[in-house]
Amino acid sequence: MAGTGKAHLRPGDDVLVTVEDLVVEFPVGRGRTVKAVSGISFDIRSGETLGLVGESGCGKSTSGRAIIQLPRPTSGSVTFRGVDLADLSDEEIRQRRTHIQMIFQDPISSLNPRRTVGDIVAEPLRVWGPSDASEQEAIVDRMLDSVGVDPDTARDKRPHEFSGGQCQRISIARSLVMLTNRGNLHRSRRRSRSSSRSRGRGRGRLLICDEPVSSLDVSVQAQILNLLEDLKAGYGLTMMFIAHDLAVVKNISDRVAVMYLGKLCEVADPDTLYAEAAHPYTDLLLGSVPEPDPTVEIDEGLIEDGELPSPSNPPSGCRFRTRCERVTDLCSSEEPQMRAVGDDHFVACHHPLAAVAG
Amino acid sequence: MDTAVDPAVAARRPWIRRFVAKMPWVTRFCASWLIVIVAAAVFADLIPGLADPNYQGFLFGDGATNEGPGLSHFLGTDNNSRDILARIVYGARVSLTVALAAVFMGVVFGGFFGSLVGFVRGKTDSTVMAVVDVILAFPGLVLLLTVVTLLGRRDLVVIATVIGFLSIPPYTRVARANALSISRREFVTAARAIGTKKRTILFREVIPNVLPTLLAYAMVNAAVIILLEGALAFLGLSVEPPTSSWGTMVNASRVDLQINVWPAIWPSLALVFTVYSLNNVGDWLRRLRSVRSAAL
Amino acid sequence: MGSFIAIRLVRLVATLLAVSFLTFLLVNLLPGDAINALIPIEAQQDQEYVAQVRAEWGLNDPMLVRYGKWLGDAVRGDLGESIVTSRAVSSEIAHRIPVTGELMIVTVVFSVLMAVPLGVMSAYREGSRLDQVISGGAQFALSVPGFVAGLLFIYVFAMKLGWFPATGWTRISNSISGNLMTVTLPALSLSVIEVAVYARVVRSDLVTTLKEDYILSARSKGLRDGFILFRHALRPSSLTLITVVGLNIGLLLGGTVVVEFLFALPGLGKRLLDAIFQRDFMMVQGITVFVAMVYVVVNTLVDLVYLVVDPRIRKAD
Amino acid sequence: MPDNVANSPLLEVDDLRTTFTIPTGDVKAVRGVSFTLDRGRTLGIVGESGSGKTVLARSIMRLNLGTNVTTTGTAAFDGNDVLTRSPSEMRQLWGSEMAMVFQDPMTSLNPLVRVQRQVTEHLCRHLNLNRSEARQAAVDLLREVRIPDPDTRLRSFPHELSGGMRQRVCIAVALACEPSLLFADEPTTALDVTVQHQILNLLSREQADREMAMVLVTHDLGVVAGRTDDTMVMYAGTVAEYAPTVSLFADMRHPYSEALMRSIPLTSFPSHTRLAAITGRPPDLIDPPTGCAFSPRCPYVQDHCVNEAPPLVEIDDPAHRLACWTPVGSPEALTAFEKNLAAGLPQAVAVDVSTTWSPTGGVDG
Repeated sequence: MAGTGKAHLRPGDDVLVTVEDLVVEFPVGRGRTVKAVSGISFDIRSGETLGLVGESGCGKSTSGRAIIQLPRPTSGSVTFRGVDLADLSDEEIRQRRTHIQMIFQDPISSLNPRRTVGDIVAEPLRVWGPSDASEQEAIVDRMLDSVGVDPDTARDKRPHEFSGGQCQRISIARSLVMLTNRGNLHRSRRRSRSSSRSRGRGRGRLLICDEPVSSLDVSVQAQILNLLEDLKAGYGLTMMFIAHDLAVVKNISDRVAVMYLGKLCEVADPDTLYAEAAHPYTDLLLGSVPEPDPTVEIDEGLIEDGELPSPSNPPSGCRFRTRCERVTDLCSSEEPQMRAVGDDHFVACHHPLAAVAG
Repeated sequence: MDTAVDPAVAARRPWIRRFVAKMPWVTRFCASWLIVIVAAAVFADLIPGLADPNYQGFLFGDGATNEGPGLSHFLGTDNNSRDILARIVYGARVSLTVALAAVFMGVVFGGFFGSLVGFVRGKTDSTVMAVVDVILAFPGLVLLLTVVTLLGRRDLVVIATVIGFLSIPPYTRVARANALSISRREFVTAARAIGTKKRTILFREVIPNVLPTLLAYAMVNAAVIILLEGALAFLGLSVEPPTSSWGTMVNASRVDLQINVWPAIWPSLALVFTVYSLNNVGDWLRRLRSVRSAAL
Repeated sequence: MGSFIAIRLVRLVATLLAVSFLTFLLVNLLPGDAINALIPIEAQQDQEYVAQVRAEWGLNDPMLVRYGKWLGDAVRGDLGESIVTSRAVSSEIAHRIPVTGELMIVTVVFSVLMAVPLGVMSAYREGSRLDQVISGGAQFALSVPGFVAGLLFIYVFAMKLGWFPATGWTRISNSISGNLMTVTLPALSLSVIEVAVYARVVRSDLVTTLKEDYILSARSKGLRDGFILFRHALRPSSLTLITVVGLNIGLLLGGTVVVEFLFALPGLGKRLLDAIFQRDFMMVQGITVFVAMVYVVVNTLVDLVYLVVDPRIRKAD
Repeated sequence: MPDNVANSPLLEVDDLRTTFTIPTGDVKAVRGVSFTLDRGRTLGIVGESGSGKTVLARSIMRLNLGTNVTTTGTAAFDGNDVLTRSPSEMRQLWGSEMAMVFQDPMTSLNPLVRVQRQVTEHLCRHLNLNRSEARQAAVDLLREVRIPDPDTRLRSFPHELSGGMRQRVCIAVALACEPSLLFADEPTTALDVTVQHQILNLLSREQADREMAMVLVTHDLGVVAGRTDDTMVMYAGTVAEYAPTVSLFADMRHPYSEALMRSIPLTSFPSHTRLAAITGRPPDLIDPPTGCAFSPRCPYVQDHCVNEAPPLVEIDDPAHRLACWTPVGSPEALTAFEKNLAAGLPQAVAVDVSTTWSPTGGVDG
């Protein structure tokens, strides 16, 4: 694994985002850097939900943030609606933010504690219009209502008066105000006319969800997951769903990518991936999920420590080789490339658990 | 500590009343004292029956020096037969002006620079903080002594400006530390993701969250500044006589300490109690904030 | 770890340079011509004499040149000579360090010894009557400046009770008991605020530490409270205390000026004051730079102490 | 007495109540919990945040700090009530008889103290070992919890270890004096899923090897399944359902247990399976409802539920206990649900997965 390669990228006009060879480095002091993401590629079709799953420190959140260019990636391209965001100036990026939004893991931290809910949700309108106050209020009310928050009681309250689940709804409402704003539609139409090349490419709006339910209780988690599914259908959104919980990712995604230590391991549709994992790491992850069913046999053998190597000094070749049972010499000398093992099922492994197609 | 009563504040009375209801009685007392002392300093000229602070009665055969507390002079007179109460009231002007100047310059300039560099980070940050560190490397009073002396002039404006200028660095530090952690919060990232301009983020998202901490710090800092001005005055290096200042009064009282302790006691009490009130109310505000943030 | 120390040292030198330059700038640029200190105003009518003195003191050279000269001398320990007494500034400083140094050391040691137990008791019994008394007392003590405390002590212990001398200093080399008599009241006056500051730091830090999971974990192991308090909790809190003591040295240096003035002690602060009144700019400059240097060095030492006590910082290197 | 000690339960908790007094009122965190735990058995306590599961564990351990906590009821450990013991008597129990593993291994080890001292300090106290004996014991312990190269690790500071390693150290600390009862309070919540699996396996194995009783506190139904003998589901400070784990998962009778189960996505479900979310929020514990605490969110709610709190009683299987007037699957529950659905009660509507959503007027508030 640790795979580079782009075999899993799809051609076609309906691809909204294509990320190629994405690298994100962070400074760790004294001029040294650590690669949080080291060369991954993936794409998302319009109307699709891509699930990005992996353990902490694998670079999944960083990948999500690289798409909205916060911060800008070190290298690689992020092509959104046919335009490479890396080529754009800060101001051009800012203009494009109307089409890409993000919701965060900590719902309370993602709302300014000193502003009212109405004010927070109306913020995108202040930046992008319409500037008419009553029009703004109507939009805010409609959005709060559609995420299941009563606008009349919520509008004048501050975030700390709400529970985590409620705050997450409010922050979703803020993103929706942005993505569904008619003023934006207008503006973007005008711009796409000027750059005719982007016209034929995928349309749609992207909502990046960075661990949106992992700080919530399970009952609230289900509410938010259902809400996201509803909103996606209702507004025709495209989503990227980043999480560490495999069951949650499977539930919401149309396609799942598994990440390990800054690299992609496996890409497939969720039902295939969970039924016939081809990468040993995917298999390990799936075997570790505690199933709420006492009749399921637990693999009691896994006791020894097997933890992430340091991302500042990753293993050569396949990055998973230090924890892999199927490791051979090839794994340390050569980095595996993405290749197909089935219909829309790709794996970056020298010794996959499933036969390689073609 | 907004003590002005304008209609907007009056409309929110119930809120203030609830606020006051939460205060322990000591804090209520301290807050009242602060209001009284501020009012007395502001309206000193209008207080009926308050003597002229510089009128030396004994020169005109009108009163003696070192009188004890009595009816004609409520708190007695000093060794120049000046009315102590009047001198304390006018002395409060010096202490409070200096404290206000320090808080104002600290919050406005220190708060702004600190928030700015904490938000943008990078080179601006290291440069500004290097300067701040150098200024902070001077022991406060020593630097103050040097600057005040070298300036030659020692009126209230000079003293207040110098002390105000020297309080910018500590506020910058406090503001920066706060802005750093606030800038890492996700609502700032969210604002950027919405496409809000950086300047707007600084003023709408960062600074409003830095301010409460800065104001709580300002209470405590005001107390320190009043002590500093007191020390400066005690050394004879604050505002030039005959303008009264609490520290100057304490210093002057030393000569006749054997004969009359009152001229030493009253300004000391005024100083100690004002500083204590600031500390007490400041601590209370901080406690209130920490409870509130813990509840988040 | 080695590079951590190296970085600290480079920063130390850089700060010292900046501080000395700033002082030089301050003393030389601010209104108030040094010539006023050299020649009485009345005598300044004689332009020729003024020009001669200016040349003699190098006052006509560009500022940077004068700074370079002064710095070159300063590095070799020569801070110039007093305009008023014509004695070497460095020897004047050296002569007065024992007084101020002793005063500060006694104050810091006494304050820490008082503050730690008070803070610990207060934090251990958070919210109790004892805590309220200690915290309230500390809040009050924080409001009593050195000169007020000093005057009170002089009035009570010197004038009324006659236990201690009101003013003056006996050097430790002359008489140990005499020295103790003269250091007690000034050090006590300085300690009032210091004890309060340190006790509050220890308390608030310890209150937070005692709520940490690792304290709970230590309790669940069945360790005694005293053991947990001193072996587990106090150590992180002591780091904060050391930092605050370091930062407070600046305040304390200011405090010694006041106390030396009040008790008429022949210390560095008193000398600075005198120099200020005499407009002895070489002396002011020398003492200010020296004091700033002490402050910067002490705080660099504090950083190094951190390095010894906190393993996380060692790792960060 | 001595001869039936071996047969008497190790831990017998009866009507335990814990209240925190805060400025705005009394938070009734635990409101009358009773259960027994036999030697060498494992009990899983499952609940969401605010259910009182952690407070319950800490109350039994007498580890709730502060002057604003009151605990009533009894918690008999080995036949003696721990709640009435003096602090010094508790110190004899802590570590040697009952031990605890905490949620966050990052914060539950002292960052300034080397691993060796943290593992050995209570060994010296409880078992009167000298330095070298304690060190040897520590090496053995670390080896037992599968920490490679224990000699080096003893000299490390906690921050030099990974999260999983630190939790292993915490487990070693807890196991050091061979306690007969171990509380594991969300021991894997802060860890990654693969590490969680290792740590749970380690705990299970140690528990079995040492014939030690274990209370596993968690929010995750998946963690208790297959790893505990009994499971107790807590809601708003009370016990909702308490049964042998196998029979609980086979037949969830409390509407809350059922709802909790139905709201979790499973890897065995096909993608995009609609989850049955629980509407609303847990009650305010300063002023909890007089009736069943779950009644405001329960799809089977009847008037009776709101007025009177159901007692925890045995149903069919004597080991399966339940606090509910309308157990799932009972005829009363079915009629109540039909009635609630017809009345448009949100919690009933939400369970009915066929509901559609429209952009205006959201669902499940």
